[in-house]
Amino acid sequence: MKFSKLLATALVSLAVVPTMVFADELDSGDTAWMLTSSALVLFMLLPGLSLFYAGLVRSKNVLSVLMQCFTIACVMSLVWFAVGYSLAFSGDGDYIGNLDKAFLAGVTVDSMMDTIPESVFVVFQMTFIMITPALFVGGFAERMNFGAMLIFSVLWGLIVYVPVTHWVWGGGWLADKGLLDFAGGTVVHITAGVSALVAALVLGNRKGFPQKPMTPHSLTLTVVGAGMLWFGWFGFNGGSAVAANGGAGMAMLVTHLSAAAGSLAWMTIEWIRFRKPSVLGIVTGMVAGLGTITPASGFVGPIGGVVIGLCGGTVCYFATQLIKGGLKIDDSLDVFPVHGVGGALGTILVAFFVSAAYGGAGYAQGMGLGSQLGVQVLGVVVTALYAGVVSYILLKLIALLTPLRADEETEQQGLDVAQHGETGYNM
Amino acid sequence: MKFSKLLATALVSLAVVPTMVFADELDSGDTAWMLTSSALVLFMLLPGLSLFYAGLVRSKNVLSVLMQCFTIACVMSLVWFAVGYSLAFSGDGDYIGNLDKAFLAGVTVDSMMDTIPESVFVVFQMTFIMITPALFVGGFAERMNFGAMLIFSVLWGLIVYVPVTHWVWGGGWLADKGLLDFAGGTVVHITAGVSALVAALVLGNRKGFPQKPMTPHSLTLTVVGAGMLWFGWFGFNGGSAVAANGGAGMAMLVTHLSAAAGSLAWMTIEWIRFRKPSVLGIVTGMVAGLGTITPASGFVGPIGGVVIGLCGGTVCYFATQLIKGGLKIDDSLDVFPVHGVGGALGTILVAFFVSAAYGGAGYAQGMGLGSQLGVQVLGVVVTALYAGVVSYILLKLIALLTPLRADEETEQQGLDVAQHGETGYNM
Amino acid sequence: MKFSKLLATALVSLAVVPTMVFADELDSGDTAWMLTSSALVLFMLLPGLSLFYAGLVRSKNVLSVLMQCFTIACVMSLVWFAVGYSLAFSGDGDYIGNLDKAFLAGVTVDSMMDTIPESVFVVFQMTFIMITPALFVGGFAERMNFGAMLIFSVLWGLIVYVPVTHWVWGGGWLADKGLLDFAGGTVVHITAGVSALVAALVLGNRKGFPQKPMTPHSLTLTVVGAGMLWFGWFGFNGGSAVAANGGAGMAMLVTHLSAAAGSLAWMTIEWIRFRKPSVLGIVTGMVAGLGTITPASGFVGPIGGVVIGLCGGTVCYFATQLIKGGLKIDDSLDVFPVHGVGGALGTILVAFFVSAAYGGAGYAQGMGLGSQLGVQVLGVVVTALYAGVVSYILLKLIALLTPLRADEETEQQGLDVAQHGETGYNM
Amino acid sequence: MKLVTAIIRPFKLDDVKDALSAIGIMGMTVSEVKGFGRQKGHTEIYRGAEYAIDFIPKTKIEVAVADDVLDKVIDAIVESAKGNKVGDGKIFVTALDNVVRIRTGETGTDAI
Amino acid sequence: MKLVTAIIRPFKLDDVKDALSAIGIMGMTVSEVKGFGRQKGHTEIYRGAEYAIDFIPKTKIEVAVADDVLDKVIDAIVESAKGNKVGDGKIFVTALDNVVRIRTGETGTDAI
Amino acid sequence: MKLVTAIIRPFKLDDVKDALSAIGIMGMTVSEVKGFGRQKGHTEIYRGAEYAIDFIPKTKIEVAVADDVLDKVIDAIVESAKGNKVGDGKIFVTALDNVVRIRTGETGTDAI
Ligand SMILES: Nc1ncnc2c1ncn2[C@@H]1O[C@H](COP(=O)(O)OP(=O)(O)O)[C@@H](O)[C@H]1O
Ligand SMILES: Nc1ncnc2c1ncn2[C@@H]1O[C@H](COP(=O)(O)OP(=O)(O)O)[C@@H](O)[C@H]1O
Ligand SMILES: Nc1ncnc2c1ncn2[C@@H]1O[C@H](COP(=O)(O)OP(=O)(O)O)[C@@H](O)[C@H]1O
Repeated sequence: MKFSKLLATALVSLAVVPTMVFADELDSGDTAWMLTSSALVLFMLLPGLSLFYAGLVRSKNVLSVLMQCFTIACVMSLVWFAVGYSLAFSGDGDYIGNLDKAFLAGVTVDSMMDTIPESVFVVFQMTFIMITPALFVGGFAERMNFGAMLIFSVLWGLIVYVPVTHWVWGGGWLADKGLLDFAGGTVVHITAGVSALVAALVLGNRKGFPQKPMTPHSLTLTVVGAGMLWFGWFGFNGGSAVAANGGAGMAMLVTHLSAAAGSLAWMTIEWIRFRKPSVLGIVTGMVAGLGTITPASGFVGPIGGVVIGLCGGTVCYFATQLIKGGLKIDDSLDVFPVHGVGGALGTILVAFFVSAAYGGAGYAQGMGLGSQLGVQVLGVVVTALYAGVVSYILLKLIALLTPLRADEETEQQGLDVAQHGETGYNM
Repeated sequence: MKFSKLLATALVSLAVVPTMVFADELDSGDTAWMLTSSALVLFMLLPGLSLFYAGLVRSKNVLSVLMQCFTIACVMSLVWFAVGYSLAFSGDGDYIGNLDKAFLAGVTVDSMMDTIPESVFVVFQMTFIMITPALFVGGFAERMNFGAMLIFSVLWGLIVYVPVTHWVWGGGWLADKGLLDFAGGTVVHITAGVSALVAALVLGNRKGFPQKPMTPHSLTLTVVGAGMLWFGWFGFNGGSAVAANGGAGMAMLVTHLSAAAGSLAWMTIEWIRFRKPSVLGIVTGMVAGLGTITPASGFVGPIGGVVIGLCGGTVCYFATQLIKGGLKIDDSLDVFPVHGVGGALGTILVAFFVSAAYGGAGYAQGMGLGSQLGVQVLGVVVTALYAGVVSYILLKLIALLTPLRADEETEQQGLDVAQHGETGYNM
Repeated sequence: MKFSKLLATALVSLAVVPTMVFADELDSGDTAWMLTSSALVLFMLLPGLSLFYAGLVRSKNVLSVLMQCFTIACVMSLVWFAVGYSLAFSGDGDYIGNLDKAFLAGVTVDSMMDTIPESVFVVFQMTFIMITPALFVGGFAERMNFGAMLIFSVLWGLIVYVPVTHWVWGGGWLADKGLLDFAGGTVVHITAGVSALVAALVLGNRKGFPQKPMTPHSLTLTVVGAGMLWFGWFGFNGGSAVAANGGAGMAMLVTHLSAAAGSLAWMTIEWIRFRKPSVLGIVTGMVAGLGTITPASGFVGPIGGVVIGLCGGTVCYFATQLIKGGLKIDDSLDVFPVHGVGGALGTILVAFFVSAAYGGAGYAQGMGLGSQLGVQVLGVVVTALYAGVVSYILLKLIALLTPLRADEETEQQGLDVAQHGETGYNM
Repeated sequence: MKLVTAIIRPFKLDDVKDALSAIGIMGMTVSEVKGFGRQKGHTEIYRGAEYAIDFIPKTKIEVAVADDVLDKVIDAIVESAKGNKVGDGKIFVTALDNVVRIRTGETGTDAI
Repeated sequence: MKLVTAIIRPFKLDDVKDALSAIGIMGMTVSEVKGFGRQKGHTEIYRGAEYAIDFIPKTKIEVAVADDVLDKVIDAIVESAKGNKVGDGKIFVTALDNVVRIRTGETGTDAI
Repeated sequence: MKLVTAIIRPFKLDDVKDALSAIGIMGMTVSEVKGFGRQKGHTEIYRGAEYAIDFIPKTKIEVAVADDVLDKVIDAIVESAKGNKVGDGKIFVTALDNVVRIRTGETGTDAI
């Protein structure tokens, strides 16, 4: 197995990770951190992201969003167990791995992955395939049929997420080109963001959008979810160092700074425009900051973290205005403008801030700003196009089998009662 | 001190834990993981379990459930400090430990427990005695007097939890027989589940049960609690390896897979039966999957994890129908059918899936399927009977002192106002 | 850089931390724990503390409290990045550090701080400057203008928090005197508590206080926040050992015991006085127990932990009655009587319970009860006075620029709609 | 036609609904209200501060009925909502000038 | 003067409000209620136990109007709230003895 | 007997309740409503999208009174609820045909 993510890290910051040279000898500290990181990323999704989203919908749909996130989490875990892990991380193919580790064959208590048990690596990466499709739930919230959603997620996981992971982190062609994506700017945020946009377009706007206000039913929940996301993101980015070392520490530091900077950027814009800085605004800026730093987190220094966060908060703000206000596309919870745009922006900004001149880890041998930028743009464009086209085809095919969209009465009554037979609140 | 839990682990998977041979030398990685695991199990209870339960009751009783869980957590901590830890883990008795470490005498900053400070081991195990009685709160929710509940919990902790812990993990007779219970199928889930059932029977059904619907007042809270439980369970099971190694990693992996499989099993049954998969269903399946894998988590491989989860979700589903729908017993939050049944099922399934043939750690020397199964069944039966009989006697004795059940007016008004002088929501 | 906090720890418990002699060599276990601790302290604030507070206010102000905490978190992160860290921890000054590390200059992926990467130390300490001013939000809740609040927090961070941190933990004059403050009795709790009181006095009571009941809008949220605080506090105190060793373990153990004891103390008083133990009471006792043990947590043994918790719960209870009921000061969420009084009490109690006679770490060389007590009292008095006086001056100066207090209509309508343009709930 | 408005204890709602159904009343409208009256409220205590909460949760039922069934309806409500304790509630009867069924435009007793 | 009370489907509120504004009605009072009638409710299932939920969320609108606009108001509500399905709701009309504007003390139609 | 229904600002509730108690009114029923009228609402902004929220939280008080105290009651409410700003609210008076106390079966003014 080639593991190009670590490879890339190693290339650009060789001195950082001295323990790695003793590959295949267990380091209990690295293991402790990766066990923790896995738990953190799980938490980022359940309850984190699911709450963040649930607060934003109307109360008649609160459970449907929680249910979608929860079910995706479960199903993708089994997809990963069955073939996902193997196809992503086993084998040397340029485009896809092999099935040698299907059903986690050969993953025993003794299997190692550098300094940590392979079981831990499997869980850590599993949390990534769980959260990525859960992100796009925000694009079609409040109107997609549960069954169709589930089929879409599974196929998407297999056809979009797994290959892209292989390309970028599993030793595939983008890894070979030297794409820098520390924790998932392309693999996670671009793929999810673009697919959310496509799904929103294919399904159409919610009835009444944009004339009728569809205000969040509980921003309290959303803010709670936001705090959990920030917390969990430490595992997402910090854990992507796959070790408890200076690389993990710096990833955590820049992640934190970018979250803070993104938050304040968004808040400041609102303050200037409306004189009313809002809590939904600041937490959205936080997600923008976090999404934008994700691909960069292992490669840049503190100043890079702050600047990337400021860019993320600002650019995602205007992207949100454009998609919803300008183009009237009902990407209901703004997945594309925040995750898609943030992920792309961050992936591109890496090319600048990896430079040692800005406190970054420095370019890999043979790379410079121009060449790195080229690779980064290539990564952004290819993953965005691939995710978008495949999502479109999948949705159109699934629509032949089963209606994608809940019928009008269901939408009116709310998905909770109509599709899940329960209500969020009985006060 | 004999510490048979580790012993059992060591027997069945000796090669896994090479660091353990340097017992009594501190390993900072193991310590880091155990510090984290302790925090995770605390979180699993507060706010995790308490929220999970609180969402399921009517809003007039939401605080009473939170209060019961919180108070149990505090009181059991001091019980553990005073005599619990010592009686469970100090001394060689077959049935009970000794009082050498009462009030944590001798637990200093330098005391070690294998590779971690003993202080950390004390906290980690303390979180277990906190959560176990909190589990049975679900059996008598919405109707038990707070004072009686507290007396019951303390006595139960001393007379049920502490001895059983000694039997299974503290070097007692069940440990000697070779019972495999990695993280508490017998010690935690069977004892709590059976006691909940007994308490539900002794107290009687809530007024109006089962004719009047008593629907959850906030499934949102319940789902949040569920996510926290999943997250915290990584510490519960993963921490039971008492090290950051392949054993912990595999425990986390199978725990995760079982949770996912249990969730999907329950959801699928609902989908087939009612065409409405529910979020309460899926999270209940998750708890079933987690409870069922608990005793097995350090002994089985990934396939074992998936199969155990599927069994847990399915069997606990039908057990729930039987107890409430069939027998009309108001085990209000279904503690027995989920935890009791799940814990027993998992304890028995270990006998199969520990087999190396299924990717498990392999039988201990001199053990085979038959002999192991015999021990497991013995463990299940004895702990269930013991917990049930003692709970019954305790409740009957306490009833002589103080009424177990809130009077009718209190039940009608809700325990929050009547017993705690406050209300959950003032919107 | 002198790092007197570690120094103090080292002095009193030299044998505990053998790994520290290899200073500047990375220990992955210590690093794993400090990465985790940083995440825990972040979580303690977002969502922990912010939820704890949000539940206590009326629903029309729920978002304002969340917003204040969130914004403070972000802004203080950048303050720390820009100059805070450097002024606190770089340089040998008695009263303030230097600007050598402004903008984290020189904090690279390889910088070490004893056995952990400096980046991790920066993040860990950053979470402290984030949470401290967020604590005093409770003093002026439901009535302070957002802009004024923000200016106050930033200046307070620079003029109060950063210097005091330098005095106590950064090698300043209080460190030199031998003040024992493990995790922030003076630095965090006294400064925040006193400043909350001063702010409450300067701003004046909420309109209608104390005649009109202003009951918590959602104690459910508050209890959730409380559980998160307990969980996060393990990182706060346990992480202050800056290592994964017996010191961290003991800090966690005594922190836990003190939380439990404080909770039960408060609950018992309520039970006796009103026959209605309340969940708000027990969680407030928990915060009191946690605040009180904070300065002591690395220095005392288990019995010290329990006694300190009991004292904390009891003394803070009566302090709360005095401030609000007696003096009619609208320190709205009781920050001073819980944090200020608890922090002071704990700082003083250390002088007793550090004694080896009570299972503590023992007095530093040349210190005894009397001398230690003198230093502790000095620390309490000086930090309290300093924070109080500076806060008063700052507020008076800011008032010249912009009104501190929301106008009457805004207060009536609620800050959420008036200042942030959004509402907490749309059910 | 009359509009019968009953303020009852919340937990009696199901009983009242059943009693009305039993005498052929097919429709009603229910809302949650807070009542203040002879029944005394309760005390809440927050961090030691006691507050008297005067308002008590009650349920309000509105039923439009034809004149001829008015007495039967009142009796049914009284019987099913009675607990013989202060706070059982009140019934208010007002005259209805008209009733319209939105779906069909029917008016008067046909619309009930 | 009359008090017009309409029970409608919640999602029709905006339409009704617009229709009333269109005919010059400047004020109304709205509340959330639960309705019980010919429209059947739904089923909720919790851990396998099915519960029939009879009560359906409805919105109640109260509008005080002068006698001369009563019919226009009723028509406006009927038109805007109609969906031609069972459960569209009802309108109740009661006589108002008086209306007072608190701010000014005006009474009668001036106060509406 | 009359039913007096007042729509007031929520924060005036305690004052109104006290004013009514002061003139011997022992009971009332309160609910939360949303009002629409001359008082303008507010704007909420979610991720840059501005929404005008027309409906304003109001409190509705219903008091059944004997005819002879009607004027005193109206005056008490007007005095205590007045803030001299648009949106202070309205009082509606309707005739009550009957009042029944559920507990005792008493009717008419005895039941109030
Ligand atoms: N004069 C009144 N006007 C309106 N509602 C009233 C009046 N008096 C009582 N109520 C309502 O009836 C409820 C019960 O009244 P209360 O005086 O407590 O007991 P009882 O119904 O036994 O006389 C009150 O909570 C209130 O909602
Ligand atoms: N007799 C009645 N008294 C009061 N409210 C009624 C009555 N009948 C119906 N309602 C209200 O009107 C709503 C609609 O009535 P329903 O019988 O379901 O349909 P429709 O309006 O088409 O006849 C009900 O949900 C209920 O709120
Ligand atoms: N015609 C009406 N019918 C029913 N309620 C009304 C009517 N007009 C006003 N209201 C209620 O009275 C409240 C106050 O009315 P508004 O026109 O804002 O101010 P004012 O009471 O000063 O005239 C409104 O919010 C609404 O609840």
